[in-house]
Amino acid sequence: MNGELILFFVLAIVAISAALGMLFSRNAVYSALFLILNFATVAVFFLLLGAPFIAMAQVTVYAGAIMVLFLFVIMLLGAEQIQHQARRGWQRPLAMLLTLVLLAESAYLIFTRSDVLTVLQPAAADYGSPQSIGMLLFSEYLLPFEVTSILLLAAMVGAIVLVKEDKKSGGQK
Amino acid sequence: MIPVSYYFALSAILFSLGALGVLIRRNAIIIFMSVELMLNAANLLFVAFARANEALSGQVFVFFVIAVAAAEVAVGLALIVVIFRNRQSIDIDEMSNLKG
Amino acid sequence: MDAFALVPWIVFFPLIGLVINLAFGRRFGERFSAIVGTLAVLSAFVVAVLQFVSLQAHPHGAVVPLADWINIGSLQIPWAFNVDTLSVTMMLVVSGVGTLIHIYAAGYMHYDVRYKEDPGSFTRFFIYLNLFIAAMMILVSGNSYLMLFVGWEGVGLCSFLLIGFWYSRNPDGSKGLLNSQAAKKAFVANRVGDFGFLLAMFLTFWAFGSLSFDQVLPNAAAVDPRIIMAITLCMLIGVTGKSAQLPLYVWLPDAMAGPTPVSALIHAATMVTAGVYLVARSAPLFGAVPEAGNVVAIVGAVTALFAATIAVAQNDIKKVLAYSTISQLGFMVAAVGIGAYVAGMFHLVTHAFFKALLFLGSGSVILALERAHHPLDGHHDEHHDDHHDEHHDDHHAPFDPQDMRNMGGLRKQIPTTYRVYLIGALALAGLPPLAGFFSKDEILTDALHANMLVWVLLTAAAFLTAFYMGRQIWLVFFGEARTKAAKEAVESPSIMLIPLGILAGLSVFGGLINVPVLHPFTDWLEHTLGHDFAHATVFNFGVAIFSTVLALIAIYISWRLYGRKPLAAGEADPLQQRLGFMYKGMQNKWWVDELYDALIIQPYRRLAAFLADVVDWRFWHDWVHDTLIGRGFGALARFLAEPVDMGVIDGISRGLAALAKGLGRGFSLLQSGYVRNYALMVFFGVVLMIGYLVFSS
Amino acid sequence: MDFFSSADLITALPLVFLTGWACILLLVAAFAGKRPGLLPALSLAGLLATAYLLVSQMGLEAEAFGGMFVTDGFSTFINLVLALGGVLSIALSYDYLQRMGIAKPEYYVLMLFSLSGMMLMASAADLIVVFLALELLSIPLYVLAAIGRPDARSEEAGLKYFLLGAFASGFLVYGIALVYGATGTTLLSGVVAAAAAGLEYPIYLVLGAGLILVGLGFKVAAVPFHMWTPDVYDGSPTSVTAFMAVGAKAAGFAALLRIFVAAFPSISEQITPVLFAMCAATLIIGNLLAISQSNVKRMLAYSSISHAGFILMAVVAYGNDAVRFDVVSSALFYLLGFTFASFGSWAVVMAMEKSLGRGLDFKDYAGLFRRSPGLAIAMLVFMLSFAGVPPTLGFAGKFYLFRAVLEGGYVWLAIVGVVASLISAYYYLRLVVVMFMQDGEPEVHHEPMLKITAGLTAVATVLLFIFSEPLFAWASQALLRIF
Amino acid sequence: MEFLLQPLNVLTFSPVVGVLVLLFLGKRDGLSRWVALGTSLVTFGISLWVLGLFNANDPGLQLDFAYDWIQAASWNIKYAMAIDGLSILLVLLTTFLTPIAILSTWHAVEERVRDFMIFFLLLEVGMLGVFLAQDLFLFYIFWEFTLVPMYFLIGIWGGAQRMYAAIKFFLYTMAGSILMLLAILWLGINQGTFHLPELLALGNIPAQEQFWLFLAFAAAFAIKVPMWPLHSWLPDAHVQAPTAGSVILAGVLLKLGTYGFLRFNLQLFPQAAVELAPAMATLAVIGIVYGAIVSYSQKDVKKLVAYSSISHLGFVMLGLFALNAQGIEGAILQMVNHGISTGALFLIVGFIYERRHTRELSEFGGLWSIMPVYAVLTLIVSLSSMGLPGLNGFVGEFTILLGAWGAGQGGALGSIWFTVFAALGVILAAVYMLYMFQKMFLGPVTVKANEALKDLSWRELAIMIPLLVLIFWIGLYPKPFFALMHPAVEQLVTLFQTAAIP
Repeated sequence: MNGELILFFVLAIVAISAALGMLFSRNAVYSALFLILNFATVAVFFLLLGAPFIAMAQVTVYAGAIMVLFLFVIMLLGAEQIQHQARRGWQRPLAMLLTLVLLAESAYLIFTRSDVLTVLQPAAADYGSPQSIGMLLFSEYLLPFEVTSILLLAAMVGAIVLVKEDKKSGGQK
Repeated sequence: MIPVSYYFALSAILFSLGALGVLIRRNAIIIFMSVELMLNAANLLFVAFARANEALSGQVFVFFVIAVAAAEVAVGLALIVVIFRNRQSIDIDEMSNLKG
Repeated sequence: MDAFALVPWIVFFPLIGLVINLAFGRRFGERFSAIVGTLAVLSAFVVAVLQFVSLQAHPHGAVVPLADWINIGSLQIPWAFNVDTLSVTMMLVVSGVGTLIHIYAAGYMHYDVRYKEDPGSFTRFFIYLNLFIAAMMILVSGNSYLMLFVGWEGVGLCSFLLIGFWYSRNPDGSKGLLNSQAAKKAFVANRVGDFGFLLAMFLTFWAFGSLSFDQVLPNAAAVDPRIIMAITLCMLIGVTGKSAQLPLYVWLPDAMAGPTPVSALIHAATMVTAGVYLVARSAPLFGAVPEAGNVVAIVGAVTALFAATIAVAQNDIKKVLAYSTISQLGFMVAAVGIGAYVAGMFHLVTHAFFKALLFLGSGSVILALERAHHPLDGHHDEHHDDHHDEHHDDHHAPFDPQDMRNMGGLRKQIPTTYRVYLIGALALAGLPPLAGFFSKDEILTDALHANMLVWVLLTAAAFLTAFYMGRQIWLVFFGEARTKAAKEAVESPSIMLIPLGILAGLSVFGGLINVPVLHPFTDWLEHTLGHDFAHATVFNFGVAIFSTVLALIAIYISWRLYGRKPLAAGEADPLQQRLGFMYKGMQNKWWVDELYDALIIQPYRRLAAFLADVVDWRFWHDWVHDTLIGRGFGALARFLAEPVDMGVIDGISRGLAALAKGLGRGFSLLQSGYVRNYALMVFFGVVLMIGYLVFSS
Repeated sequence: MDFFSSADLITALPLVFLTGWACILLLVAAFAGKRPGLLPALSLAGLLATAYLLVSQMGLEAEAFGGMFVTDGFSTFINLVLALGGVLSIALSYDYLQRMGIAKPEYYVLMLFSLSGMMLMASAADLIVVFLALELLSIPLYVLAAIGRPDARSEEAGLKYFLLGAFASGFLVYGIALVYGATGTTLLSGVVAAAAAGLEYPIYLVLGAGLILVGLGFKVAAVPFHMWTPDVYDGSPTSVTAFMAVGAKAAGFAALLRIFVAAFPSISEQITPVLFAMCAATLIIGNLLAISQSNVKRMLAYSSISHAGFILMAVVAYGNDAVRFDVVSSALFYLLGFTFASFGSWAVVMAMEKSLGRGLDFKDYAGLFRRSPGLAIAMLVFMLSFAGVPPTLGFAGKFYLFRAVLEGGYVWLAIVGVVASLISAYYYLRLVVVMFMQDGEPEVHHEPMLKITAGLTAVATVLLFIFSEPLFAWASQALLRIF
Repeated sequence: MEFLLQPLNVLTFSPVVGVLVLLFLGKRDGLSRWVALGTSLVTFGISLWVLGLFNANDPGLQLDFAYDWIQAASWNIKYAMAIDGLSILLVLLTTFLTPIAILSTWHAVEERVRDFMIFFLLLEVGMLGVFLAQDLFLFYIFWEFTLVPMYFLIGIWGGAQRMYAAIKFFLYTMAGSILMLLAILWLGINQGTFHLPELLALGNIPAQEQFWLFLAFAAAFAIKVPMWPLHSWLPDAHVQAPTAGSVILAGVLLKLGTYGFLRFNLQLFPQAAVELAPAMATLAVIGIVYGAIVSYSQKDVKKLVAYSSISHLGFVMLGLFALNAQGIEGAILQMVNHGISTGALFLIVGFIYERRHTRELSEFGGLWSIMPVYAVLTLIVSLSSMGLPGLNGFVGEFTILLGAWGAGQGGALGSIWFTVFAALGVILAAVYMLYMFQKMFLGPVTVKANEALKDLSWRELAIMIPLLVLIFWIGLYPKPFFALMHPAVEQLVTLFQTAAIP
């Protein structure tokens, strides 16, 4: 067992724990923080996999900007907690059961079919560098890139349309 | 070195946990965060496969997923805010007037 | 030059009469209707006579085609008439007796419609009668089984119409459904017979390739006897229906609900003999399988005796005659069954004379009582208004002018009727030298040669015949009047008496047409039937004397019982204590009607009700379609009327309906409005699918 | 390598134009949004121009942007249907929004953005583009569904749609990742090539295809991914419902057909049973649930689920090379018929809607035939078309669909379809019963655009059936590019 | 132009002209009635013209035409129509009954007269189309199209439970039709054409496929006929439908089913027809007996007549599946007979319903004395319905039974017992018909409300007289009717012997 593998397991345990933490925290703020931890851990994985640019984006955009926005909204609404009401009691156990089934299916798949899947070899030097990604974005992936820009524009318009106070219904808070 | 199947297993676990979050939480924001976790698991898989295939396209895809996630967050949070304004609650179980 | 081409007119004349009466009868009144109706039949009679005359020159007759009818491939059935000695015999009887009865009816119905307070019905009566004559003529003159069947059903229809002539009444004159019930019974019973006839026709067609007499009958030898056996037995079913034989005879007594001329014409002289005609006509078929003939003969003989026993204990003057008719039809059927076709036909003819006479005579008696019971206002005669007076109805409802217990001593009041009636009775009893003697004797003689059992049965029946006719004569015409009406009975008008007289004459001399030794009738029919089926019977003195003596003994016994000490008003029938249970059985017609009611009619009704209400409606319509299919989806309910009681299947239906409802509710329960539930459903689908994909590939 | 040229732009010209036009309208909305009729008019103009460009592209078959974008008969057909849908949506929206008091200039802009996404779906030949297009069509729809705010129903619809949509796209992304893992590419042509060359781990491709099916199945509202549909259709303003009922479905099926027919025929053996089960479940459950509805909008929502099931019937046979073209054409033809009837019926619903969410019950339609025979007869035509009764386009669509199914050899599926259309006839007829045979005093808004739309779509539904030869010809030539 | 002037096109679509006139007429009730009546009479006239053009000696299709309709996507669908001996009588029956039915609505339909007439004329178009179409696709369209107007006729102008009945009618019929649609598609795909003559010319459908296709077609037709046990929609539809609707429903719409069997099941799948003839005959015979028994127990006159239809159409089915000339010709004639007799019976029920607004048997009794003309007409029609010789019903029933017997002795049916039990139906018919007649017309008048009833008006007589003329005509001289169909049936039967019995 080499160092990299140990690192992988440690990080994996952290990531999974963080995910579980997010899942089961009563307080939404803690959930968000756990999720940030998870994202950060995944960013390390990205680094391990030779994707520094993506790791950067993960930390700045995801863990940074997006999660801050989440925290902001949680604070803004004061909606950290929801009164506990035991409604629809079968939903939770059923969901867990199904999740377990899904995991069992994945395990079956992994252990019976894919345990010999490619062992990753050290990558080329400029693999995953910002330059190479950038080149790709503006050449091969021009169309998705442009679509993304429109998508963001549309989302922006949508967000504004939703939140903008109507003059007619100005009486509302 | 680490086999890709390890990454696959990890991403599968994270994805499942994300899905579980959607299923068991009532707080709309946390549900939303769980969805982000699912997307993140997919991203992990992409990057791992990209590495296995020695191709960059997987990483590019992750980039787009992150951008889309950002867009979704913008709209999603706006929706949640608007609804909170109206109802003073983001318990999605309370939003079950449309049914049948 | 022969008149065969005229034969279609025996059908057309009555039809023309019918149409004229239908169009103008009501407007021009009774006299017009009666004249038109009678002339129509008379014209037919004239045509029949012309045929008779033509046949003297061309004794083998002719087939007169009129038009095509049903032509499909090998099935070729034209409207065609068959003129031969057999059919012309029937034509003469039908139109001859028919004419007389029309004349009689003109008088009889004049009164009857007034007693029933519906003068407008007079025309209707003649329309029906003409229709009947037309149908009967088709029956006897058709050249194929199918055309015969047209007439066969046609006369059945007329029988229905005429039995139900007083459709709003009971036989005793009160308001009710019984007459129409009787009419319906007649039609249905006949239909049962027709069912057999139809099957016989199908068999015939597919065996012979045709239904025409001239193509079927000569080829009887070429066809498998088993098929002919089947044909003849199926025909027998038809015969038992139409000619009122066991077991389908039950309609005929009830048919007396019709006006008396109808009973005379249809239910004594003509229609009911159609079965005999059919067998005679099919002689080559019956002749080819003697076993079938035996069955026919036994049926006829048993019927003869059976009906005679019932006739003994009847109190209704027409019922006695009705059972007598069944009995006499049994004689004829037995005769044709044993192969004595001529004897059967001979008896048919003479029976037509004397039984028509007896019925018409009984009509005269009934009318006499009726007129005495509530004399009609002369003023009312011409301008009767339709005003119904219920009290009036109720007032004379209990008086039954047909009940012999209400009569007695009538020979003084209505002497002419008495005389002709006596002639008819004696002819029926078979006393020489009246018509009945010869014909019955010929049957008995033939039976003695052919089948001992038949002979015994028929002889016993003959004995009873003489007895009950004697009983009737004593009860009706002798002794003292048992009611006021009987005391004041009025003789019928001459328009009724003249036909009676003519018939009386025929009853006396009718036997001469086949008088022994000369047997002209046998020779006459031989042209058609051929020598095999129409050979002269040697007169057997032993049989003749034996039967005559028996008849005399029977009359004597009847005198001992009824003549010597006449029945007093309200007194029980002297046979009652002597025969005990037997008498009760006879009086109640051996409970056959009740038996049929219990075995067939009620079960059928219950079956129909069960199928209709439970199986078809509640189960199939309501439960399967509405509950199971409809409500299972949870929505049809609102379009349903009140939920219907589920009856026997209530329990099951509730269980299944609940299950189906639960299913529908289950689905919409999933659609709960909760996002997490929806997501769970999505997730569930994913897990299921991945499971499948992982484990299947 | 040259990844971009003017040729690319020309190939994608209608889409580029429409997107550009949407951006321009955004500016117009910002600066001249006060004039209420302006934006809808401009949107209409833009859509008509797009349609013109699409028509001029008929017969063109070309790739652009490195094979990520394809213009072929298939995409042109779908895009024209979408453009038609857009035109009808906008025609229906204007008066309705005014009446409901929720008119906003951005509404039209969002609609055009969403339409761009839909059109991109039809042309996308790369899974990344499919994903982005899906999001581009969805995100404006989330907003549009909630545009009736502060109406609680509209907000609820928006949030439900959003959360579940995001959830489903998670599966889609994961599926794409698996496909990528199996084949090393997201280009459809690359997938085909990789599959042809032999895959090391085909199970990843199968699973990926399955998860993609989940994501797209959600969009087209296939059971068991359908549950958002009735609630969202019900809660959204009806003009939005009309738009998404046709647009999202058409776009979803466009992607489904293109991806599966073009890229996944090699794994049809594994996928077909899944599709079969999905299709049968959709047919049965969609119809069963529609029966118990008392609200017309919900009934139509469930009915749109069942129509998804019908179209899926064709998709089931996608793996059979011999019938591949009939699969695509019959689905396209059915979509076209569905578009007319769907918009027509929504127009009638809008004419009957009193205020947001009110006046939608069956009982509100009682006596419509007496009150407004034209609308009632139009609705009758749509219901008959939905139920597949001649002489309507819906019948021709079913006819074609069943043919594809039978050609594919799925007799049992056809029988399920038969039973389903029978059940569907029941609830469509119920509405007819209410309109024609019950008495009532319905409230009808006689807005010209609604009536014209209803009338024109009704006439088209019948006439296009009688003279359906050119439509059949067009659909059967709307070939999908096969790599 | 040539297309428009095709006689059969003119015939089929002439009612549409009336529909257009009515559309522009506005809500003038009186005028609407006259326009509809005029249109239907003109259509009848056109059908007579077609009869004039028809050559009775030609066993094949006549006045036929086929235009390409949908050729795209290798559909090969044609717009094809033709008339032949199998269909001409039914076409005439349709055009004959429609004006009669319209005339019967004169006072019965007071509400929304114009709409009623529009639906009625559209119904006629549909029915004519079904009889004339020679392309399976076109046939199916007309077939389904007839549902819609009838659905409204029942649903809008029907009785208290009209909506339930209308929906049931529609769903039931559609249930069968869709299976037929699948079979049609199968044929179209595998044979490459929907054009009936071409399909017949190809005629190489394997026996196994024939079997299933036969069943799929039969599902549609058996429901329409209706054959036992698929009859449950019929009493509802009949009882709830307005009189004119019942007349057309019984008179023509049910014949669509039997005609379908004749035209498609027998012609296209002769082997399966031979194979399945005993099974079909079994159902037919059960229907005959069952319908007759159930009729007897009805308390509602209209329901009684409705159930009697099940029995009568059982005869038709039995005749068809005798698969010989007598049976089939009898069956075709019986279709016409049933149209006339049962149509007349429904009219009769309608007359009394208009007067008394009830159809309960117990509400009547003794009507003969009050309405003698009505009574006599009813009697004649009842007798025709129960198959009295000399009237039309007998000719049909007799030839059917005769044919079935022949088929039982050495033909397709294999047993004479079918005929024996079917002939039992003849007895039972008398039972229920006479029961009805007795309950309505005989006996004393028991209900006060009946005493003031008026006898038939001239208009009502005018409706009945043409029917009566036909009742007698067919009963006494059916030759012209047989002559029209004989060559075609003969050809059909030889087709069986050569194609089906190897």
